[in-house]
Amino acid sequence: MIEMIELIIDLLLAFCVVLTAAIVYTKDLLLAIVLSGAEGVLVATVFYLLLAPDIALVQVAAGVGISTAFFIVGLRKIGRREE
Amino acid sequence: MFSTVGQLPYVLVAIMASICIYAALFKSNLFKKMLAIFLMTDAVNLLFIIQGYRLGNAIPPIIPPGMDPSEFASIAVDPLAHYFVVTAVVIGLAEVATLTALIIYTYKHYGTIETKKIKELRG
Amino acid sequence: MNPLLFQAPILAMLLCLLGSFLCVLLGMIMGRRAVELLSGAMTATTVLLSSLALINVYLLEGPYVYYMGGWPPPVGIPYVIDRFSVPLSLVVSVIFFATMVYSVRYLEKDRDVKWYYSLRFLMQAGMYGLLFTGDMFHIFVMLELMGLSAILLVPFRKEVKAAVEAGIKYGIYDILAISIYYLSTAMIFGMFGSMTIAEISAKLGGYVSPFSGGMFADPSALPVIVALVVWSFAIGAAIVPQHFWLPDAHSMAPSSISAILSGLLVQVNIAVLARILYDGFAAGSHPGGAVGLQLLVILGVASSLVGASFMLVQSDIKRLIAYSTITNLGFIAIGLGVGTSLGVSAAYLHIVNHAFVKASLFMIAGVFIHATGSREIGALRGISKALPGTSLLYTIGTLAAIGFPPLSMFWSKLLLLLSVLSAGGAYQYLVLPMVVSIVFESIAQIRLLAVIYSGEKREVNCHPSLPVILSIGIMISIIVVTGLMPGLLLEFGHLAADDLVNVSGYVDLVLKSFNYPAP
Amino acid sequence: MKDWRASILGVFFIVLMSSILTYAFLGYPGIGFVRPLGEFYLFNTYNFENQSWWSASPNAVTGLLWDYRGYDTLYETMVFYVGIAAVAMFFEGHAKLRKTGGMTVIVRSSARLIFVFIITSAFAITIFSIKTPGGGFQGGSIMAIAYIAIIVSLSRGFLPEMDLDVEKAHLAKIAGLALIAGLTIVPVVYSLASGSAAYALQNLPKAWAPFGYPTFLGFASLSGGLIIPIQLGEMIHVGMGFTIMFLLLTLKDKED
Repeated sequence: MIEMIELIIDLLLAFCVVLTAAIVYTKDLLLAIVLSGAEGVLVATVFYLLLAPDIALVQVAAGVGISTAFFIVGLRKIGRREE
Repeated sequence: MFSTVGQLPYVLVAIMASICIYAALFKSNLFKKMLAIFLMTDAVNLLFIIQGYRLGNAIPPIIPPGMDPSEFASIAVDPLAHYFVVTAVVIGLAEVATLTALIIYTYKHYGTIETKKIKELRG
Repeated sequence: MNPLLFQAPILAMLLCLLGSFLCVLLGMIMGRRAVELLSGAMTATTVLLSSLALINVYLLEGPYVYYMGGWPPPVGIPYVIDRFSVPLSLVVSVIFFATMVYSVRYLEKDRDVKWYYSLRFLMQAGMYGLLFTGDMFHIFVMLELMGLSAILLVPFRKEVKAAVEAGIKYGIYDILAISIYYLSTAMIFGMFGSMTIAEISAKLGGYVSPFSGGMFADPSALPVIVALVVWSFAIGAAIVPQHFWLPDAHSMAPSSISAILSGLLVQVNIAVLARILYDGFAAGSHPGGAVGLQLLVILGVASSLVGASFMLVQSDIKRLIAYSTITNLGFIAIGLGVGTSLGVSAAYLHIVNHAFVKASLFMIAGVFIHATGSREIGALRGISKALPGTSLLYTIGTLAAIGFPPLSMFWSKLLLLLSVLSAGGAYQYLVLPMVVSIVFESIAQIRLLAVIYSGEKREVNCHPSLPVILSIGIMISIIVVTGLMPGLLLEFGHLAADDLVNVSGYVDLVLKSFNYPAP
Repeated sequence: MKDWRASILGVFFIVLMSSILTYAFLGYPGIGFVRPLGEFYLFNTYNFENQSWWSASPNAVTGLLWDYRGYDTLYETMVFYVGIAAVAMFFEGHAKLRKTGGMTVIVRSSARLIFVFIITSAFAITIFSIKTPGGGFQGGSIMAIAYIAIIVSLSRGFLPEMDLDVEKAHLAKIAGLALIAGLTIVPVVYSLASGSAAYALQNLPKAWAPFGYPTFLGFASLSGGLIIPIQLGEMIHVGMGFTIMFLLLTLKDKED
């Protein structure tokens, strides 16, 4: 017997795996950063669904907001494309 | 194969962590390596939270006013796993800050962040 | 118990914590002299406090557990103050003090030293935490603290191209190693439901804790976790095949930092690995944990051979010393992996002796590089006539490194060979690769000595100042004195190995010494 | 040809690694099993019956953060400090903020309004963290977002008008850290002075260690001993830390 929440979480996690693979294989670093931000949002959703509001808050503020801003600031100083 | 279907999340997390370890070891771009290490922390965070979850009508680990502690202990999710994740997210940000600063300086000196092209030192 | 003696090791750690931000504050409002005075005074106090802890543990009260925040083990974080951790913490304090005295003059030309001293304090606090802690997750936090501050100190001279490259190389691999360790803590949490090292081994033996219950998964998966832990620490301790960052990082860092990295950081890594394997995964009795020891022996043999043969072809003095570190870590890994009490005590003594020897060699190499302006071995020709005192100190250090009797490393190398021979089985054939690498290492080191003593008298850029010579002198005299008292040395090693290998004693100390009923 | 071989190798590595990890997970209990140690924290964190074992915080995660496993969090804060030190060490010296005019009164005052609103919510998240989700790190991140929003939308020249530059941010950050470290050391000093048992970062009195911070600060809805002041210290540390990082990182590339 599978509960509904498990199904949703499995789907979200599978989507995370696909995103991770995309981040690793893309050649455009800016796209990789945007995708990693999207993955951060997905992870935060999983945290929220799994009843972890504290961590969802940390993840949204730090894991998505500040770290993405940090990556973009860093990327402005180095080349955008991977060779 | 699996004793319960409840183990499928573990498998997905294992695949995610493996992809990240592969990228951190074998990708040549330093920025990509850093992103992979950052995402690996996310994968392990998911592993912790999945292990701390409780099926059924669970509540977050904050005691509602007036609830009996023993009833709370039998329906809330695991706070210990949440604690580990909060700590690891902060640490992950510190890692990102350190590596970003170093990568920007590498680019300043060498004009590239491809490890194949940075060959001043030979391990 | 006297509260000062009881709190001494924790006070040393908290002093480092205070020092880390007071240095920055003083640097901003008063200037570098104040920073140097403050960090000198604080480092000297940590030496004092660590010696108090040593006296307490050896002569007065014996090992005890410090409950952080007042919480007993599975609930809070225990700090295990025993005969394995306390002598190593004294070694940490002494080497940090010596390099502190050394760096005042060594960094004279560098601007803005406040972050240097601040990060040094954090690295010291991380080492104390790693040595004392009895909690798997606390090890993760402390590895991160020690690792990140070391990564930043390697490219401290950020205008040097190669230093930044070494820093980023070291940074990526070290942080990856710590992330892998984090993965293994998540798996341990799932299997044991508790992060206390003592509870892990107790539960493997069938113990059911009043706080955290028994085991929640089949222990047949334990070898995977053990392999992950060994992998992550093998990167941190630069054991072959994950050694390639070490020669770069240790040779490009400022010499005062190389001394700490090579003398302490890798050794602390391997000491913590020993603690986890023996007291956590019960490597002596449980087949799952024993996998870790076999891995250690195989990697250790490869390490000693690879390190020693690369020493033969180096032309850079600091790289040569760095490869020697890889060789010696291989020896330590073999000693720990053999698994007998003799092997562990030999490895323990080798950790202590190698720390002093390698730190002093790097400090003297820094003096040579300042004097000649070059890192090439060829440029050292004739330096013994220009700097006779320093060269004499370097000679003593090198003789100790190759195990010349009666200097300190002779005894630990002898014990290592004896322990391998007495282990029996296939292990006794390990003596062959060990002897080969000792011979290779000796050839490389003696060739370097020959270069120093050959050639005509030459001009040098600068002569070392008194504090620099004094700090090196402290280290060399420790090497000589400990070498002359092998009996005392052996006693220390024996007791430390006892506390490490005796799992039931450790479990009793951590879990049973708290006698207040569970709620 | 070479790329093709590399990607086959990569897929092989990933499959191998993930099957090893999956093998380890086969024996684990499935999703949704709370371990007894977690139930211990849940049962005791706000249990008036047995005050030797409580943390006086209804939010069990906050209780774990600064009471049961406070020493971990203390050094986690120091790891974050190293992260700030990384940026400060590499990019300091370029940081000179100048006042730039040209801002209209409306822009300035509306920016101030939004700023005050965000800072207030950051304080709320921090102070009420023992009853609701939140904490010093979350509050600090939100506080930093207020400053970063100003940097991004209005330019850095606006910050001097808000009385903030890198030096002042460093001093404020150190003040936050000093608060945390001071609260950590007080029990140790108490133990040295009185001779009774007390441990570093001890929060509330226990049967085996009598030292403790006061539990109720004036009114009953706020409790938790040292948790609230220490969370405030962490909020200042984290907020100022992120602000320093972004100031230093964005300053350089405009002047190049």
